[in-house]
Amino acid sequence: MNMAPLVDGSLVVLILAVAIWTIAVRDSFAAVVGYAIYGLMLALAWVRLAAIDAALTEAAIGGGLTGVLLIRAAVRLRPTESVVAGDSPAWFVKALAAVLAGAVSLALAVVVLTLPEPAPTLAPQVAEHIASTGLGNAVTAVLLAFRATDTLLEAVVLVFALIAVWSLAPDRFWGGRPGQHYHLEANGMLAYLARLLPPLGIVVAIYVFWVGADLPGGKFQAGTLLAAMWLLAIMAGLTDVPEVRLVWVRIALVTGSAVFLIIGFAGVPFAGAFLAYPEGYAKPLILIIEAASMLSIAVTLALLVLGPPERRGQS
Amino acid sequence: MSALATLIPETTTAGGFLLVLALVLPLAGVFAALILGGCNARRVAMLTIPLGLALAVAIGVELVQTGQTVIYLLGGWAPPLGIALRADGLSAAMLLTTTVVLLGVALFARDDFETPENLREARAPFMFWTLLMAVWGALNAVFLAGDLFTLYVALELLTFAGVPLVSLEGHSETLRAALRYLLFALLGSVLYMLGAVLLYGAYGTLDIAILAERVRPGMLCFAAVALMTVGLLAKTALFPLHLWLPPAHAGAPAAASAVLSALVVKGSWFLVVRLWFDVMPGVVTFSAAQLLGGLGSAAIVVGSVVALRQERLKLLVAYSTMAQIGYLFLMFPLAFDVSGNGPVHGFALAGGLLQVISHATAKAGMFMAAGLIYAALGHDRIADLAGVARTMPITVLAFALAGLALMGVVPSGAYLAKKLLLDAADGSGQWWWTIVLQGGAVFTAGYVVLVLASVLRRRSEPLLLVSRVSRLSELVALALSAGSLLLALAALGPVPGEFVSSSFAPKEMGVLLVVFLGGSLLASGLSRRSLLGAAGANAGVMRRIAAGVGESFELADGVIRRWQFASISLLMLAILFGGALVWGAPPS
Amino acid sequence: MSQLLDLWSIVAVSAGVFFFLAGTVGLLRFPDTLTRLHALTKADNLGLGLVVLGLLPRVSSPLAGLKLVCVWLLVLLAGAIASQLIARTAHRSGPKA
Amino acid sequence: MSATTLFGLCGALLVGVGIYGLVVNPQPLRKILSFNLIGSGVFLLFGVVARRGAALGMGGDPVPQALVITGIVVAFSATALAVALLLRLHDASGTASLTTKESPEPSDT
Repeated sequence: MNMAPLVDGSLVVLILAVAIWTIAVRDSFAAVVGYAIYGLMLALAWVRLAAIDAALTEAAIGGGLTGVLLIRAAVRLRPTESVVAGDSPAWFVKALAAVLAGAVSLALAVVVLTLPEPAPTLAPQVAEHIASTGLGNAVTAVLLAFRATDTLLEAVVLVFALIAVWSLAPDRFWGGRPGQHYHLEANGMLAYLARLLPPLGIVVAIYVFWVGADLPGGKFQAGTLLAAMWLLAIMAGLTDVPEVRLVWVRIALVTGSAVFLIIGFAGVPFAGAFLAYPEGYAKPLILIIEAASMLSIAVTLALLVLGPPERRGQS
Repeated sequence: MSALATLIPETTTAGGFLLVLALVLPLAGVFAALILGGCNARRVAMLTIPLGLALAVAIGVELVQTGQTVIYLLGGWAPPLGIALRADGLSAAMLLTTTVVLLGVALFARDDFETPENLREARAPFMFWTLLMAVWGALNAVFLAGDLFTLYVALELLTFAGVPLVSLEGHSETLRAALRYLLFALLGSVLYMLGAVLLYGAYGTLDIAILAERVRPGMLCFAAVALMTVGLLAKTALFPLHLWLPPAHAGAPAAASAVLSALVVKGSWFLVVRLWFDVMPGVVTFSAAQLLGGLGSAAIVVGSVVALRQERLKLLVAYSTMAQIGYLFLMFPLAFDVSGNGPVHGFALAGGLLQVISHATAKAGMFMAAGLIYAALGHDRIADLAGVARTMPITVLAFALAGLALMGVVPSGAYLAKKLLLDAADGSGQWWWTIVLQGGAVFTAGYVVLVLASVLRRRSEPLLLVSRVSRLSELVALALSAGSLLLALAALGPVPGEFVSSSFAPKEMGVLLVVFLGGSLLASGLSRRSLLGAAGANAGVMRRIAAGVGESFELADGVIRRWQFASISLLMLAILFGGALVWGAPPS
Repeated sequence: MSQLLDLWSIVAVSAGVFFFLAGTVGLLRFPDTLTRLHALTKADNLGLGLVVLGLLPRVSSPLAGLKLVCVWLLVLLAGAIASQLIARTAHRSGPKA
Repeated sequence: MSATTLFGLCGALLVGVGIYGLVVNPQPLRKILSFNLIGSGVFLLFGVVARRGAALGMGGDPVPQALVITGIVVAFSATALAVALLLRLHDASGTASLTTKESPEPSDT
């Protein structure tokens, strides 16, 4: 008995239902909670599409970090909600928007149904060249060898986004600590969890990072886990967010990109091109880049969730 | 498919490494500024931008000497598996323009964004210099990347660097403008990304050069082009998708406005050019190009009229940017032949490029001048600018020269651009664009005259200045404006000399006179107060009608800039573009 | 032997699924936060535990089995603490909803 | 219909749902959420493209799979910036509305 179509069908229905619900529901808090659930179900869809790396990323970032970010915002914005809800558009605007959005969906659906057969793919080329990287995970090979530039630029995106977030700080708090202050409840459950979980989380993160060379996993997923552990410790009040003026924070942010750039430039004399790896050294170099990136990603993601400096340093 | 891939034997060319340096230098600058912190951010910017200028020049020289596209295969991997950096004439020109304008902005803002001595690091100066390099790095990536996904990442970099420049001062109004900008830009980039995904699904590559060989007209390509085009238009703020532009550009500090207006909107414009002329020349159609040109014309009319209605100088300049963006899209229809199927370029592409360069320099100069006036007076109410010309002659001269350059007076770059486009309109039999090209200058003259009439007015009591402006800043504004005004002389090399006549030829003088007269009429008719200062003293019927027209344009603009209207327009445009592509496609 | 293990898997996973179902019904039908939590945590912990137990004979290596058990333990921990936090918040904000 | 096509249609619909929410919902936070829905729909389409390109024992074309990971991270960065901007606007002006009653003008002071 093949249950797969049933599973896929119900998954698609569920995903669409939750998506529509997050749009339709009145209460923003409910909507963002719905979005976190949506992210987790989408991760299942990624598993069904045989993209385990993407599934892990979607679950960690789409469901996890984005969820935390939106939920925190929804709580803070709650008092304004009813005021802004008054700006709701007239029914004919809604109808027009629905028709147009439907037209876009319809066009996309037609395109999906008429995609060429057999599908073009770069899988054979990846298979042909993956040996030279020494990696077993094709996705990691694409991310760190064939299209390393994208990955480098994406690390830059994270840094730029954080700079942009920091730029929003009120002048008087510049250089201070991001986010609100969380008080430690010595015997609270959250503090208990924040003491128990991070050691486990760090072990799991290192595992996810390490297997990423050959199996699904890698620096993003591991970095996200580390960020989550740090955020947990901060929100439980076990530790405080560092001040953004500190040099080590800034160094931590750019270490990943800097190591990437240095190894990239070293490739010019030793391997004949920027971002190329010398024969036989590809895998260790890639692991070094990934390790540095993982730490930078973890710090950047956590600070992105926490927002601009909102407190003086000495508090 | 794999057989096709081998058709393009691409290798890194001799000067290719320069492209890597041009890509990495600004990013390294951002990192260095972040770590060194404080007043060092300015030092880093002051050091890297001249270096970048040297790099841009070197790339240009390399290009001219070898006569072929400079290419670098990153990691040694050739597309479609790898990513190539490529610089053709278009990229090289944009790289050079960007660094020149950035250098000007950096010199202009040297004193404005100085870390106070009692602080180790202050937010606004530190952020300004870091973001300046961030914008630069993002733009360089846009100009050089040869891959649709890398370009998506570059576009996002540009957005993330541009948005905080808008809200640098932290007023709630600019924060709101920045949020509208960000949300609309995100919608734009996700639609762009959607188009790229579809193209990969059909052709198995995101590389521009390989796609250009593989794409065939069909449902999928039409959908992709329509989605990507409107996505990019949203980021460029072409009418009617300009909801965020006026408040964002007017609310930012002058130096930031200059960057946003002169450079940031050009990034997505550049990608539309790439998409239409390099990737999809066989897919885009005459009718779709007419639609694009039509939007451009509407932008010119609405932007200019609403600019005339403004009471504040910076808002006036921001609306003038909206109009000038319209100009940049006139080259699209003119690159087509009425009878032909695909774009034929001619001089239209050169004209458009020249327009973008002259606009970048002139608009930077204009925003700087407006900013200086604001800084000196503590306000920028156009009605109260009397006496400014006497107190700040250099600044006013910079504004005037920038205005002349935008109007297309001989020998400005815009003049030569207009000539080239008029020639293209003539050659392709599209007389209707001639009207837009000529009429646009009258509109531009309108708001330039409006401002000049105000600043040149005499003042009975002495003008009180709240702060002294730096002479260096004034000179930089003047230099950029003057550069734009003299651009045609520099551009004469690649263009036949017959396009430029002497500035004192009777024909040119006649056109200039007509433009000025028309502009003055528009200004006196449409602006809120009469040109001569006595508001409403002799309000004739004509003036009341004109005021009514102006008011209705303003109202219309207010409606168009509402979120729902703009986003619905965006969707409608996507469908219209799709339709224009299907309808105009050659029968297969 | 293998048939016996298959049978065990079917019985245990089915039982686990039953608890999930019951928990979901409880979540939707029970009147207030505390009773809902009661339904949910019972279902989560017991249901997942049974599913894991059912899957254990089918793992390819002891390491994979260990990972499965770890997943269950982690969910137990997270579930217990999360419901504790929710319950406390509900308790503090009064007995409504 | 194959499962892959089914997920493709799901992606197409998600884009539509997200676009609708982005247009009509007046709350900026919900617009940010809608943007994420559109983004995930686009990524899902990319995943479908990847799955269709399965070959040589690989479950999918690894190039789009890798790009999706990059895309998810970029979308998160955008969300974080938008949320920070929204909260700052809320702190500075007391409202979270994208529209103002008065015309947008730079303040004098």
